[in-house]
Amino acid sequence: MSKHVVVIGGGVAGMEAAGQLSKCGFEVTLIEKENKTGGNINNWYKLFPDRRDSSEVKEYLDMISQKNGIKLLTETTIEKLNRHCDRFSITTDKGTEMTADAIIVATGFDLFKSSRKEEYGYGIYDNVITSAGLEEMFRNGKISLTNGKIPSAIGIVHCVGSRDEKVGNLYCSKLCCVTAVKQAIEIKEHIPESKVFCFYMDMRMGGTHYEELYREAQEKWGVNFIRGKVSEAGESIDNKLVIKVEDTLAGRPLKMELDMLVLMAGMEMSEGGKKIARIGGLNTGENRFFSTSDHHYGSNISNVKGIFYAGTCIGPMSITDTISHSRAAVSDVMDFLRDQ
Amino acid sequence: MKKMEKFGFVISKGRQIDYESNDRRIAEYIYKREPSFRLCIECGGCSATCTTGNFTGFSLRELHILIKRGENDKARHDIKKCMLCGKCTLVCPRGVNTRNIVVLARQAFQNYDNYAI
Amino acid sequence: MQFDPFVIPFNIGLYFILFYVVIRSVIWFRGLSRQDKLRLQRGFFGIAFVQSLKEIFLESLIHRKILKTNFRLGYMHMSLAFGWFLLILFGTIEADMFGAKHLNAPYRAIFFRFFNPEHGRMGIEAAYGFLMDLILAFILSGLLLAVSKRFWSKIVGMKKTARLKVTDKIALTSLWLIFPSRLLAESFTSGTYGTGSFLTGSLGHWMASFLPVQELAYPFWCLYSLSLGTFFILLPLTRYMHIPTELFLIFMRNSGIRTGDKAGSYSEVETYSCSSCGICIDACQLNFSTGINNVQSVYLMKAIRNNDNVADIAHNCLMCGRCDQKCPVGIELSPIRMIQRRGSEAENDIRNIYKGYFRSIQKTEIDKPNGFAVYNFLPEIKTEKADVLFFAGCMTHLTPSIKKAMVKILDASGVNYRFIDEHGGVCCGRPLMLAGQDKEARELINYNSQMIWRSGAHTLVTSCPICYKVFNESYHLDAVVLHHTQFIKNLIDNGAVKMKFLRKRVVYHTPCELGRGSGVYDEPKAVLKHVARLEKSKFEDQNSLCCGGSLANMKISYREKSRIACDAAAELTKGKPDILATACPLCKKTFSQATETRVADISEIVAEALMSSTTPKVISKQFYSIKELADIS
Amino acid sequence: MNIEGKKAIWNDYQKEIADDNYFYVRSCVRQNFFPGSETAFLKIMRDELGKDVYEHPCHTTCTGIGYHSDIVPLETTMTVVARQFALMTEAGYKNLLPSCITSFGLYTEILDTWHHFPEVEEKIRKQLKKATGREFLKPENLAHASDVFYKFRKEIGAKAKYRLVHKNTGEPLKVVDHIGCHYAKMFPSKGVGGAEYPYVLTGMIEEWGGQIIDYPERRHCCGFGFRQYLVQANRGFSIACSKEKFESMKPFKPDMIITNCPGCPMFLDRWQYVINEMEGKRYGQNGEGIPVFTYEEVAGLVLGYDPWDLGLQMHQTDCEPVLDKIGIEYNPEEKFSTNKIVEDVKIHNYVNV
Repeated sequence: MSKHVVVIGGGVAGMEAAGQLSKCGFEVTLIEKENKTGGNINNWYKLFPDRRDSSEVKEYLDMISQKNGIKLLTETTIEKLNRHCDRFSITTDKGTEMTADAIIVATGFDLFKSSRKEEYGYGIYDNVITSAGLEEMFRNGKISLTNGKIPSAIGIVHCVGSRDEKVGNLYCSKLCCVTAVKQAIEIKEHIPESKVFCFYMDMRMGGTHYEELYREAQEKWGVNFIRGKVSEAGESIDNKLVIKVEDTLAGRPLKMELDMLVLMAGMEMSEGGKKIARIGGLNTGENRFFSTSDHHYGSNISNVKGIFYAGTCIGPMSITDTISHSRAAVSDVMDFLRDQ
Repeated sequence: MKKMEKFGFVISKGRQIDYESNDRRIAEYIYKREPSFRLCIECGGCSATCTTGNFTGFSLRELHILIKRGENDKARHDIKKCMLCGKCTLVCPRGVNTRNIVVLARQAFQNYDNYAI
Repeated sequence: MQFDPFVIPFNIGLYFILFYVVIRSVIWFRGLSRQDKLRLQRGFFGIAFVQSLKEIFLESLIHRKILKTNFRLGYMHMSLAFGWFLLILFGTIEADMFGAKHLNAPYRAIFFRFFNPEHGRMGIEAAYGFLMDLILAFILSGLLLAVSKRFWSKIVGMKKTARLKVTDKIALTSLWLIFPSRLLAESFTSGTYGTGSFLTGSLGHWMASFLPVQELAYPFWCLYSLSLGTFFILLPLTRYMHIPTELFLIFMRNSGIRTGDKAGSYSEVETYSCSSCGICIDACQLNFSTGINNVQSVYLMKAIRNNDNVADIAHNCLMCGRCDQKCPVGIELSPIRMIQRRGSEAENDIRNIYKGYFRSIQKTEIDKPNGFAVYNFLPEIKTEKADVLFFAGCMTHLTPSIKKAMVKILDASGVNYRFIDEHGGVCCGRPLMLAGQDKEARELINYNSQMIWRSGAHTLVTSCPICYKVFNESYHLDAVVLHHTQFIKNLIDNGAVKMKFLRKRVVYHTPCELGRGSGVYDEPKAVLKHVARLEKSKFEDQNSLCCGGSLANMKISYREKSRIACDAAAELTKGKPDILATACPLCKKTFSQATETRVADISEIVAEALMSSTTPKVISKQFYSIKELADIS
Repeated sequence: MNIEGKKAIWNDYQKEIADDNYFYVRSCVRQNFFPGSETAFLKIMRDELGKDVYEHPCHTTCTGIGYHSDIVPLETTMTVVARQFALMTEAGYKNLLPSCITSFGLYTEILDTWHHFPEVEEKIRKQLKKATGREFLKPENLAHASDVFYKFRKEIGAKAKYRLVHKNTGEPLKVVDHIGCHYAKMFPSKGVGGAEYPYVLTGMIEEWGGQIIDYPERRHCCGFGFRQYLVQANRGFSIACSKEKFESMKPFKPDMIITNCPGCPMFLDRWQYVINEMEGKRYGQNGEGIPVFTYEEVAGLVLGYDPWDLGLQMHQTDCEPVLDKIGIEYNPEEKFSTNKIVEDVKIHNYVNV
């Protein structure tokens, strides 16, 4: 009888892990809380750095995860998770019970709730949107203000909910910078005559082709980069957003009127992940993501024998890194089950 | 007026850069003729190697940002100090044509004064 | 028959152009400075006149220089110029010999066949007719090349052909029409009368077999006259003005007149002498490495002639001087460009009067009253005495290995020297000059000059050819200015330092400012030969390439500069040398990014070869101060 | 603007405010700046709302001004504050009610510090004991006086004689609220509505018929900034701060400004006069200034108190435009009459802003 592995979370990491496990001959159950798989990738229209359509990656993930041998449970969450002599017994919210030889936790991330940064006025001022909201506009092919007009000055605020002690997130979400640059370019593609300003603390363009994208944004698209954290947003009499920021490189405070403000929401431990941590007795770190057994060579291994991590449930990661990390998790699962 | 000053009342000029009311024509002039002006990431390499900066507080990096923000008064004064030696161009990690930017800025200020831009 | 109305266009054209050229030369002469006028007068009665005639024959007619660089292009120019000259010369003789009377009006020589249709049936007449046909055939062969060049420039071996303006096109069309219409007119006449030689005769005879040649002859004679007339009238507006102007240029140059740093008659004459041959385009690295092909000297000349805005063209140049070397007319292209740089920011006060036939000379103010530089922040000059000063230059500070090497060499030489910009100095001023900002440069020159004067040094050594050129040309110093390669050469000659021979194959890149810019070619090579095996490259001396890093060009991007550098480095390292040697910090820095081969300044190689055990000797002979030299003489 | 979004935030920032039995501590500077305000507060609390508000005759400054001007060390400040608590404890009260925003902020800060560092509290207790022999209990409830009016805004509204509406058009008056920086910027959870969109004054104004306007420089400091004003060399910066606010609110055509801090009404009021003197600029409509009120003054006005009893004659920017808009009855002749609160006012060539 083949061993049974449960993958919790049907996002990029979970789908990849499920697919790879199935390839290795395991019996796999993939549990997803939403009514469809994909997770956060469903909210993204085009992906950095090459601006390919996210559906292409989704297609690949569907292809590998929709197979015989992979049982998909959507709109399902886990209520109980117990370990009985080398096996796990799992109870879902629908009362289904199952046993598993190993578990891969792929609960992913939630986008930082931008309304928590009250000073930016998300949910209060019209036309303060998040990066995900802008993706939605891209998908619909139209960037417009709430009054239907086309914005001509757009500000992008980096590090919303990242590197911010005030919201309890000391870590860098790694991917907001490149997302901001990608979105700035896409805005310019949609509205070439618009002016786009990125307000950043540091430009962290560490991934492959990220820096090139940054350069392209400057050179080809004329995106303006202003080094300074936006301190507050207000609304002027003619409904424009007035932002205040220190232009740290000029060493002077700066005031600017914008039509639209896009908040680059950071990544946080998902609510689902927190729940699994609670019921499964899994350790989390100061950044509230799962903490792994070793930073360098144990990044898939949890404190509970038989439970493994895949993807952004351990910290911010790009899709590329997530997929690699999931494959690594599968390799750890194989090791673990072979030893048994 | 005098009365108020006797009380020690003055109204300080704000330090805030008011982006809307600032005049960025000098910057536009340079952007158009030297697109590499956009590539600056304000690393300060130019200011560090600068021959003039060796003698004064002249900073090409600061000059760039002031012009970009339309804070032209200080830039106008500072730019006179450049000797155009070109070290800044050689050290720039982003290939910004800094020398041309100085020349263009001088030109732009001259044209600006002649109401040509 | 002595006259026919169809010659009127030709006559008008001819007398117009003769009159115009006289007026124009008077204007030019009056525009010369007093010294230049004297030079010209002396030249007119001296050997310069004879030299000029020789040069006019060799260059304006035979086009010897173009022939040497590019045979097909040279042949094209020669066949048109020399052929036309022969046609006029022998036509006049023909008219004089065989015409109704001697000393004819020019039109009778040009349209000889029309007025003497029966001529050339036999004997000497036929032989002469053969000669005339031969000349015409010679011209037509060149014309054929010219027409093909216009449509396909590779046929004459050129990569790029100069672009034309509308009047140029009309003039060109009329020029092209001149000889074919003469051929046809003569052929039709010959066909009618059964005369003519191998070309016109045969063609006429053949066409007479199916065309009403008698009726056709007259219209073509009209066309011939009309095209000549049109060409002459348009001549002053077009590049063909170079035909008469070049004669003046050659004469002025042989009289010792040079371009200088302000626009004047001579630079005007030079500008009009450009025949738009396009050789400068082929020589230009911007063209063949980066594909920028609208800023070369030929376009600069044209823009100046047309009073276009020259600023963009004038500043988009590496000032490497390659085109100066290649120009077959010998125009001092770089000085003219510098004049434009100085003037291009000032208000354009050139006026184009009489629809372009006369153009007032461009006034360029060297003292631009813009006040856009103030160097009052420079520190007070400290006076420290020394015999020899070493001025590394701004660029050398970015190549510390050169600095280190020079300090080692200077220490070993035993001379009493002082490193004046060890902790950063003031720019030499040349970069400002290259940007056309001479007034600002003057401030820096004054500052540095004072510093050098006060030191009492007899020699100034610099590592940077850019500094070297400006120290030599624009500073008035008591000290002898040496580039470090010259200084090292002196050390070697005096035996002041001893070096071992490095078993390295070295190829030398002549920096533009040092070679073409200052004429220093031999010392660097001599030094290299002394310490290593110097290999030849395709681009030596005057023909050396530019590294692309030139401070002179602020218009091109970093990527374009590196393309030039990569191409140049690839050419120089074709023989896979161990070291690509140069004598300029900027060349070194530029090439280092462009090639895998080790790039080193000569000083570095010398420092490497230096044997430390030499006893320092105080060298003297090479370093007499100007004052001492005056005393000796 | 999305008002639902704001309401969500307001819901997140609700604080507990005691019902009755307050130990009132006064502000150092208000009695000089706008002496009618605290009097009006006590009168409304006692007479209109029937609350027990106790004032201890021995209470002192909290040292907030000295503390924020870097001349009183924190430990000293804490000990002085501890003595206030001791007075409250001795008087049998548990609900501390400061009149001053800076005091409120300071009390909050000290209580929070003690919460995180009990050893500091212990040390202060010892010091207080040693110096004065007093002992204290920490207040059970700490609310700023404006919090209390916010709590009873409906009660005050029910008794109101006037509403903050234009008497002719019935349109609500446009009111700018200015919250003292120390109210919630340090501890957002201690302010009604939080730091970014404080509700404390907005609630009152909306209850009493007015309309709050939101303008870009809403959060900006009034310019007091302690050292900005107290150090004469910095005073230009103080004015510049107020000016920035005026320039920003001007396009919204506000009818009045309401504040809850001792310094803010002072500077927003006086600097309008100074700016007018120096630059000839006025920010209200029809060449007038924008009248500035404390929340007690506004409460007094809606309750129908005589403006001169409230001390509105002490304002350098004339308050009459607002009185006229609401239709409040007043006698212009009595503005500077001596039988009113201000007993010895020489009538200068006063403010005409």
